[in-house]
Amino acid sequence: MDSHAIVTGQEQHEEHEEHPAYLRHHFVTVEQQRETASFGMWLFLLTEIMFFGGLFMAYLLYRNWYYDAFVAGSNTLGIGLGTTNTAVLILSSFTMAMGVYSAETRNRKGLVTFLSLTILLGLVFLGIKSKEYHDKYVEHHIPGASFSVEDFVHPADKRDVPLAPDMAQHAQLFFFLYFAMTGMHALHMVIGISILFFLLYHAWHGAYTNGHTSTIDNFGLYWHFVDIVWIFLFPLLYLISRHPLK
Amino acid sequence: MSTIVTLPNQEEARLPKLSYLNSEYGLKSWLLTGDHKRIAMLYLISITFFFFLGGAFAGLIRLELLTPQPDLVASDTYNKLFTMHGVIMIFLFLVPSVPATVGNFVIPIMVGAKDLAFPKINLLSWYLYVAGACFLVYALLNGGVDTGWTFTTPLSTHYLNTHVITAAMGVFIAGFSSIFTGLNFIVTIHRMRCPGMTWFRLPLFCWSHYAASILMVLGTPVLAITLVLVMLERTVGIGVFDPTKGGDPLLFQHLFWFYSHPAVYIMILPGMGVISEVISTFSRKRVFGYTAVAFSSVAIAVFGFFVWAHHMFIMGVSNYSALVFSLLTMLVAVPSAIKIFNWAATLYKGSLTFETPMLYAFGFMGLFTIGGLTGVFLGSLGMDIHLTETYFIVAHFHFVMVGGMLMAYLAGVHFWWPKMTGRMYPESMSQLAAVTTFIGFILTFFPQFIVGYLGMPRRYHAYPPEFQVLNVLSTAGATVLGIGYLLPMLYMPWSLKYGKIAGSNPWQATGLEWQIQSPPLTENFVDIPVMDHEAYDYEWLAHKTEHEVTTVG
Amino acid sequence: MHISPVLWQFLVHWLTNSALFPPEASAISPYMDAFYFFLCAISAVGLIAVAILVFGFSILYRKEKSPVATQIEGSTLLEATWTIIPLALFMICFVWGALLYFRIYNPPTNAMNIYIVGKQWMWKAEHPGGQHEIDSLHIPINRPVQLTMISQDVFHSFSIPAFRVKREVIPGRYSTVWFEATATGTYHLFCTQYCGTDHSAMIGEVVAMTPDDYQKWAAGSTSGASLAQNGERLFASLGCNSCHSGEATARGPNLSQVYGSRLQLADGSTVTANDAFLREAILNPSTHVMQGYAPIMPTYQGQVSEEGLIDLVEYIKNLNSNYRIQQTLTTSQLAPGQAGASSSGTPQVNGPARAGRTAPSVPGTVNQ
Amino acid sequence: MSTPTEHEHHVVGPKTYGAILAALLVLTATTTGVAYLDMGVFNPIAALGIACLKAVLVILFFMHIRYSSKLMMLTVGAGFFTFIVLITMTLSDYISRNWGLW
Repeated sequence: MDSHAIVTGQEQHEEHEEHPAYLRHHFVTVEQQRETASFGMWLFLLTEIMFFGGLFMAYLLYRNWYYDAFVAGSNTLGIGLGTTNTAVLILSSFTMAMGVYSAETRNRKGLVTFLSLTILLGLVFLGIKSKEYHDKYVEHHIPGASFSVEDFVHPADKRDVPLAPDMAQHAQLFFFLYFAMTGMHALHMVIGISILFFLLYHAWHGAYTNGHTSTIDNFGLYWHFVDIVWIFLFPLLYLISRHPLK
Repeated sequence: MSTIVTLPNQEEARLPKLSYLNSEYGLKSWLLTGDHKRIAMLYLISITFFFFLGGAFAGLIRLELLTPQPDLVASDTYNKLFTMHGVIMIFLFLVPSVPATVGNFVIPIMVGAKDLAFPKINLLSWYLYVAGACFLVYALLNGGVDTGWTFTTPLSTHYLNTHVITAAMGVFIAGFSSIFTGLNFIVTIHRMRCPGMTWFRLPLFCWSHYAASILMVLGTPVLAITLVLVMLERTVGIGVFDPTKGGDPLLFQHLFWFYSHPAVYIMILPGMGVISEVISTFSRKRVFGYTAVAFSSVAIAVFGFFVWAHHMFIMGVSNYSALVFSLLTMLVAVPSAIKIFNWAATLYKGSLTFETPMLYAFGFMGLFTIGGLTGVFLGSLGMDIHLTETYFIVAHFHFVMVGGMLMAYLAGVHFWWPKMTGRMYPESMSQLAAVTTFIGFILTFFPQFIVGYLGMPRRYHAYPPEFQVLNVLSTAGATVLGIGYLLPMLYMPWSLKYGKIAGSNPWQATGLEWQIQSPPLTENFVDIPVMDHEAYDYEWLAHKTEHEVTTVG
Repeated sequence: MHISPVLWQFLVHWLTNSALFPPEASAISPYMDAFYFFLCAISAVGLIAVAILVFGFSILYRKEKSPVATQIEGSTLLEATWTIIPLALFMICFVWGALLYFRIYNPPTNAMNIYIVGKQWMWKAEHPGGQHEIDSLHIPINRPVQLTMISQDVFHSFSIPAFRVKREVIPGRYSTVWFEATATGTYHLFCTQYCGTDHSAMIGEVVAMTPDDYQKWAAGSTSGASLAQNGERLFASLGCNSCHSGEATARGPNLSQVYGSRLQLADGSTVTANDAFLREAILNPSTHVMQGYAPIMPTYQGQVSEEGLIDLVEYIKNLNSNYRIQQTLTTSQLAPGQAGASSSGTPQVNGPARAGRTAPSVPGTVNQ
Repeated sequence: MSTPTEHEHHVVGPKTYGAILAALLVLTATTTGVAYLDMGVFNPIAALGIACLKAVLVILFFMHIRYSSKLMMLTVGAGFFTFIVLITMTLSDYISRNWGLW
């Protein structure tokens, strides 16, 4: 008695004359392997949605509770840098998508170019982000012992409504969530860029342009997801409580 | 329609020459394996270790509660004991118990695949489990943690100086282990089914694991981010959950229970899957109302996301919200009732035998019924006021988790033991263990319902003397229960060498896993099978067995 | 059958000293117990049904008697039956439970109010008359008693099993529960929410007394000043009276008879001024600014203990006229530097300060 | 375009990607611009609406959901559904807390 006990298929594997080296032993077809990998990636992205979901929840709650503090905090963020960063990230998503396209059309040079561009844009994003973080540090807006409510109690901009000191303290919550959300996002960027370097190395040596594009596809999904997170962070943190232009 | 089943002749069975156990040797071949069966074994060993570690804490807790005075250990030690008991039992035993061992082992075979969709991620999941466990053990060895497994803020964030961050980190990492297991199962069940294996030909075990996996994938990340916030709050002290700084401690409760209530279903659903398999096999009968049982699993998973605030009825949630959550809680109880009745109906006109897995399954049905019905007590708003946070709730979730899940886990391990090892466990010894466990369990936890209605609060180190009788009963029961759990630890390893050779299908069960050799080959199937019959088709099996006999003879 | 006499003694001792059912000592208890018995009954029915099915079938269809299994697909009718019957039962439980819940958490208007402060690891009870208790609570029977509770640190939970009531005591927010004791006696008081090291020592006793005895006890254990009197003193020493003087030109709203009234807030919403609102308005004034007033009040977060806040709330609750506030102000003007109303605390009667920056106020109100 | 099936792997071309990029950049400019207008309650609605639109574009085209099986669409839907459940059910507690007792 062994594994032959079960009725076997009519020689399933005969139909697939081609068995590329990258087909793992437990898959029947390349198509199955590709679909499986991308489905797995999507499920992982679902967990990411819920991971950020907790932070969004906290943000929404405290924004409603301490609206004035959140408005004041939001107005200290540099909208120029924020918008630039959004554009940079969208552009990097585009180059990533083009990278996927190059891989699918078996264009090694294109793939290498677009991966490099994606890395570059990712680094630009992180650079701008660190500039923003540095600004917050200079302004004493980093929550904790060094946090100063001065800018909120006695705002320099005359459009800002001065906050009562108790409300101004709650700006710390805004900045905490700002750092937690953008920090978590930046962490995903850093991980993404590290993987990109790895992919670039292999792409240089001709991987992914031999018809096996799953890895690039799935990394693309991850990269776009990180982009989507930012697409929501940007309006929530920077935009929705802007002062109107006078 | 009737089926005669003749059990195969045990004397003729031989161990196969080549199997996943002897395909490769050496520690490295185990620690770097991609084989779902070997990873299941790794899990089995690790969770058994943590089960007995958690059990030892439980033993100390019960011993302390033998007398009303706080005389065995200091208050802080007692708090650490129940915290570590809870954390270890939930995150290191119950959550991975059935899915990561039995599920890991049989799900790919059940769907007719050679492995899980992502073997490396499966291995990674075990390493994450071990890493998380290391953090928890580190916290334990360095003085433990005393937050309670619920990490309630602001207690955990501002008022304790134990290893909260280390423990939270451990749970965080173990959480990702569970996410990856769930992810793997969902993808495998969707993508790796063999030709002919339609959704409604899947064994119910797969359905319940599918439902549990959805909860793992969508619920666990919320716990992860919540623990990150707790760790951040402890280190930088901003006050997201601190009322004196404008935060709301109830937000923590919301986020925490958003995972931790579905986690209850993560723990129990795979157990329900085991029971479906066991009841069907030992009745030699298709599960009554297959579709109802299958969809009730999915219903539990879906409704499971809508009921979390029933842990917070007295905590100051809005009354309106409490009303809605109570109503939804009542709804989630219904699918469980459907399952119980369907299993009972499966027995009708069956041909029943009472091997150990079946005894455990009966134990499950009885204890889970009590556990489920007492859940209705707690889901009813008014009753919850009096009962919550007392020993009633302790008894309730132990009936579900230990009486339900642990019984199911033991049923599953016994049921698939011949498949995993190729050898039978000793039958009479294990039946004794099953009965001992059942008696010990009732004796341990039933008095806790009574003492709970009397008002004895949970997590109490010392208690008023009039509760002593019931507590003594409970401790006595725990001793019996402990013996019941230790017995398998003796005879299971024994059976590895001295057990009878099982043969490929000792129970005459219908699942694909029983149609291949025991223990299976590394790649499970030589050729991908084609499923040409319904799940639990005993006539197909009888026909096949007959056919085999004639061809061999 | 021979039981050792020592063991026998123990058994007798235990059994006589233990109960299997908690005493029913409040008006709600019989309702709770009735519901409990109903739930027990349906559980018993459910369990017996399952047991009969399992054991019955095990006997009828064991292999020896039934060597041949009959394959049955299922039955929609049966599925519907065991979906609908449990659902109906659970819905009854839901409605019954909800009614009970609202009964327990909705205090009657004539309830006497006692304040409870929970802290690691003790219960403090403050009666309006100024009686302070630790780990005990004296109450009269046959009279609704409402507890307004708050925690100073972590979550606690105030539980009196004999009264079948329990409510979480939350840091930073008042929670309430009420009961009406029906039998005199001493009952357990537990903290049921795990709160740290001495959680199991955070217990006490509830002494239910006849109204006469309660009067005697209250008279005998008063600390001399009622909560409202303490509150008045605190009110003056924090300088609250300088703005909340009740005069038409005052910078703060008139607090006399404010309790229970509907207030129009600066952000356009209306709220009822209850205990929770008053407490919040002292700690987070900027989110509770009344229409027509500037957000100039400093926060008192971290400066007034929960007991102090209770005193203030109790004081404002009972404030029927501003006469005494103005009296106090006049006195403090005569003797500057006294109490808290020093420096800028003196009222600027001329020129309403309706706009502008936060006026520097009492020393010590600078934020952390 | 033919209906997507499981066995067909659709390759999205640079033209589509370029168009989507342009759309995304335009929407980014729009959302920033709109933020400076005072539209009261519609400010957050517009900002989040545009964000959702951008996210949908990225998901549909960059992430190929437009060309994927129903299962994938369902998966993405399930993720956002659970997210919405978390937000709405939690906020329902906070919103109804001020409604007072019955």
